[in-house]
Amino acid sequence: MAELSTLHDAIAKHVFDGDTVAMEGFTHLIPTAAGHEVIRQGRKDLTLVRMTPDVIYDQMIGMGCAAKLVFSWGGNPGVGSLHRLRDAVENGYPSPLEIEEHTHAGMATRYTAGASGLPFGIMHGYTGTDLVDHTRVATVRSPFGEEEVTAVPALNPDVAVIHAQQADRQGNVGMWGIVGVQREVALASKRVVVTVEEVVDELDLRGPSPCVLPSWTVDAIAEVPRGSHPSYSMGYTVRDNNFYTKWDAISRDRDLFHRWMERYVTGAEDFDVYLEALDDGTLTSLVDDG
Amino acid sequence: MAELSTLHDAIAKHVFDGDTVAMEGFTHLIPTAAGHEVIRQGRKDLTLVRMTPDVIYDQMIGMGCAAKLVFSWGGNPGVGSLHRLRDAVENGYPSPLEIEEHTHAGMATRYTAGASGLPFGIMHGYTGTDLVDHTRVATVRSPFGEEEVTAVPALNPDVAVIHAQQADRQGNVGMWGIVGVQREVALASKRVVVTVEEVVDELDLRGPSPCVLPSWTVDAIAEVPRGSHPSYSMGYTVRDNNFYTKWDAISRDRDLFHRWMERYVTGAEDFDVYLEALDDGTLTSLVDDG
Amino acid sequence: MADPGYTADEIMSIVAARQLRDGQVCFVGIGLPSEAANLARLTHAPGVILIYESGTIGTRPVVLPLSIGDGELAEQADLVVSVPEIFAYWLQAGRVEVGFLSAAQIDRFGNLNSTVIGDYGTPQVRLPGAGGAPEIASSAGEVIVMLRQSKRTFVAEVDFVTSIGFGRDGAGREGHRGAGPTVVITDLGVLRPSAEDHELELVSVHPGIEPDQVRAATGWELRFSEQLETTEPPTEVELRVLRDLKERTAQAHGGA
Amino acid sequence: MADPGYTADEIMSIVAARQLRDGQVCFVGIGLPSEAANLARLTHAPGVILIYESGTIGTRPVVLPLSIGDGELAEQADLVVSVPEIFAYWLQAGRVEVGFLSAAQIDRFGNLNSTVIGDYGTPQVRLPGAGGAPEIASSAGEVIVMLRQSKRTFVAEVDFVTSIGFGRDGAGREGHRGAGPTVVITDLGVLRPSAEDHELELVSVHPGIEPDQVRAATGWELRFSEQLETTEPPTEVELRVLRDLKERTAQAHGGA
Repeated sequence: MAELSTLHDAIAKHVFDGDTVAMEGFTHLIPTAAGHEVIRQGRKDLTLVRMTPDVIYDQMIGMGCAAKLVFSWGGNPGVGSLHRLRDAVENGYPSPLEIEEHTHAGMATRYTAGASGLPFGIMHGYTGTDLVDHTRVATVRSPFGEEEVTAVPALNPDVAVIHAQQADRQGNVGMWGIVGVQREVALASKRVVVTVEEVVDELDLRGPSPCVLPSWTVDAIAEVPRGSHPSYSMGYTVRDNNFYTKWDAISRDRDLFHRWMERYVTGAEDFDVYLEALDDGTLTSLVDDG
Repeated sequence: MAELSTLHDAIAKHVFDGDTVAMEGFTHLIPTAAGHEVIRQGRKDLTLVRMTPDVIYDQMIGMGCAAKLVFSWGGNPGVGSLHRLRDAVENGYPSPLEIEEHTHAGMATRYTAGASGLPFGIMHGYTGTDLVDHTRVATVRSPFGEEEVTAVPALNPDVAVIHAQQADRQGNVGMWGIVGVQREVALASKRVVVTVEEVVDELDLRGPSPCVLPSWTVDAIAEVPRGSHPSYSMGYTVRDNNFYTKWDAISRDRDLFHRWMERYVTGAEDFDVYLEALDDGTLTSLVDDG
Repeated sequence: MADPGYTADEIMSIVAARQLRDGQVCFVGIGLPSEAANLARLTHAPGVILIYESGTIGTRPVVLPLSIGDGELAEQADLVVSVPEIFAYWLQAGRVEVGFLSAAQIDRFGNLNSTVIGDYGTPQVRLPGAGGAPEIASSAGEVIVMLRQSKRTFVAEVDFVTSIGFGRDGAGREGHRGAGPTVVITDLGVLRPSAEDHELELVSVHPGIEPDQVRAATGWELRFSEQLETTEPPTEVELRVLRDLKERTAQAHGGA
Repeated sequence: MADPGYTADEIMSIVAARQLRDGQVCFVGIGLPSEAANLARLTHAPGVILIYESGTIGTRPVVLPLSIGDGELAEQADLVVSVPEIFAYWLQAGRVEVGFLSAAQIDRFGNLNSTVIGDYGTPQVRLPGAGGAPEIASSAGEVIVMLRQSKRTFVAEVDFVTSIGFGRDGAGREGHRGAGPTVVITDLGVLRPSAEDHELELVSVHPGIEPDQVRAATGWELRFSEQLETTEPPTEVELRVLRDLKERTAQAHGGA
């Protein structure tokens, strides 16, 4: 059964050094506040798994939380590069980062296999690309014919961390809109931590693709309004495109990055400091003109 | 794009002798009216595919439409046997029926593989059962370890026939509640025929597990209110448990069965005759006491 | 013998219900298993999580469903998922702690037959078939079997292994996630597989039933457990709740 | 040369949009492909069905999304599905007729690189990576590539094959469902693979562009088609609709 707790306690209780951690959210519902708490608690040697690393993993990698990254697309959507990720891969700063990369379809198939209790999943893909020589795939022949398919190993993270719109007081989690791979990663992982916009008396899933995770499949839930910023939570917040643009400048410079992280994450008591800076317009002041 | 048409024309245009036909609906949303139309148009040598053959296939098998049945559970839910199915298997009446049987999980995996464009699907199952010697399964070893899984061949029927609650005027189909394998069978099949309770201006999916099939994945749509009787359409009709009970007596006796089919299906112009008999209480009069 | 104040079916359902612990995740078949699981939910296990193969998860039916896919199950569920998903993400992945099964035949090693009586190619009786049972038997943490006991249903070896218990040779369950059948509840008593050779042994007889009656209703030389007990009779509460549930159900389904 | 009245990016988007036929099912990436696909939808192809890898199917965004998962895409979609489903049931199953792709590099055989510049282990530039591109390149009925042309982007052989065109040897696409890249739209002209050896040839130059300019911007000895044409210039309608769309988008995203 899911335990309603603070974000601090949820991370302290379920995320450990050396864990394989999957913080998912496909553009929508990205668990930023939870990522900041992992950084704040100084987790190390994590294997970070995520289809689209995005700003959240750029921050964790830049702060040295990660030993390895498993991903399929590592950019700043609509803006460009993730500079902390590139600095780690190209220059080993702040520390070398092992990478295992896949395609989106491959990652989705791996999570689905994990959620299904299978050792691997099958798909059409990777064939003819140079990825085959640099990642974990294999070819399997159909036992019913000549056709061959690509096999990818199941992904079963130690802990899944996701952000959803709602949880009820019994700990059932509800989300809608672009739900990405969140249901699969939650069902594939040994432990599940969820931050939500709002704890409600009764789930009220008001958008397309409504999706429920029953309480008994979740370990910890923390209410963190706007916890997905600069991503968004359909029905609650909108995407902060401006922040993604500003992140390019903040993350490009090592010193600037560290000053920003110190001010809004490691030097802050909790996510409220970040939200206050967002509200008073100072969150990007380190790179804003005048 | 889906064409809005009469049930007669939809079946005439898309279901042919010798086809592999999957009429799905897991207890809920069973396409009874479409099954009657297939019988009325005298289709022969069909390979009938369905997880739970139910009354609809008992009628089609009893009327000699089928050469083969692919299924996973062939009973009258909550009542007992399907007597026409048993008569065909045990006595070859009205004609011998080849059967290929699977488990529910196996059939679901086969449809999913078909909908995914894969030649086969993988699962844990069948191992240690005598089904292995009597159906199409194989063992596949994980390329990433020692573990073995069971492979089942993809199912890609010539035509899928399903019943849904709604379609809009553009031909988008909407259903909710227990949606079973309908999305998978529709996406796995070469042609898709859908009967609906109601054609609406805008889909209004008011129940759990809402599911949409866009117009361009559907070939023909016919509006047939109560077309799933004695099954039900959540939000529109309720299950006629009494009819399932009565069907046991109607189907147990060959002559009685043929007289019933002649009166309400083959001798009837369309499904309205059946509904009228349902409304005036005569639909089961052949076995009702006085 | 004197009327014990309850029927054989009632004590079967009540004893089966007692096997469930509060909060357990339970995959339920239609009929007696559904009756027993809901009785448990309405008595000592209010937090039991019931899953039906139609895709309804965490459902709390007010009346018993007549079919595995009654609207009642969807309306009262925490969530409803597709049939491919219920088997892949929920049963196969090992999220089900207890599976309830019945069958036409069970053998001394707990293997179940719901496919054919007689030869597969030329069956005396063609049964409905596998449905979801084989994967429940394989993947559920443990399996509770409910079956009325007779020489016809309790056979030395099943005609067809639809769902595996401990295998035709009783060797065990290598390659299967779950522990298999841990208890078999009948109208006469309770059987459990022996730790040594997995053969089903009589561990409890229902009040008023003689052990030899049970042996006489078994198609093999039934062994009695050294700790053979007499089943606790149904309590007033168990009987009242069960009868209320069946009464509600009969009314809702128009006596069907 | 005189101002043609439109920018290089504008003619790229407009020529790409012209490739789409009404009613086609199109898998769209973010950026120029999304701009071109929506331009087609707002001009000659109102019935085009746009799918984004975030799981939004049949979406009709009023303004262009900045990310592949903008809320706008979900709000305007016929249906929204999970990411595993969009790839398995929709792209892999062959339901997508046209895929739009861009990349950091393309080679003479239409292979695309969006992974690394330089050696994989010690890259000069680490690019974002594969995303959904490899399966779009493999499974879509055909692929339209949009890429600004220069010796840096149009290379004889890509450093890394992220998404297959006709393979490093140009041999073809055995084992791939789709036909691969059928057209490459650049800011200078239009290239298509030759029927003989699959090498990209210049088939059209945009107004005011000399064929030799295009060859000079290509990392291999670019062949000219015998039917080398000049691209039809953008029409007033195409330009007005495109500029309105970009204006709406800029306003909606606060100039971002």
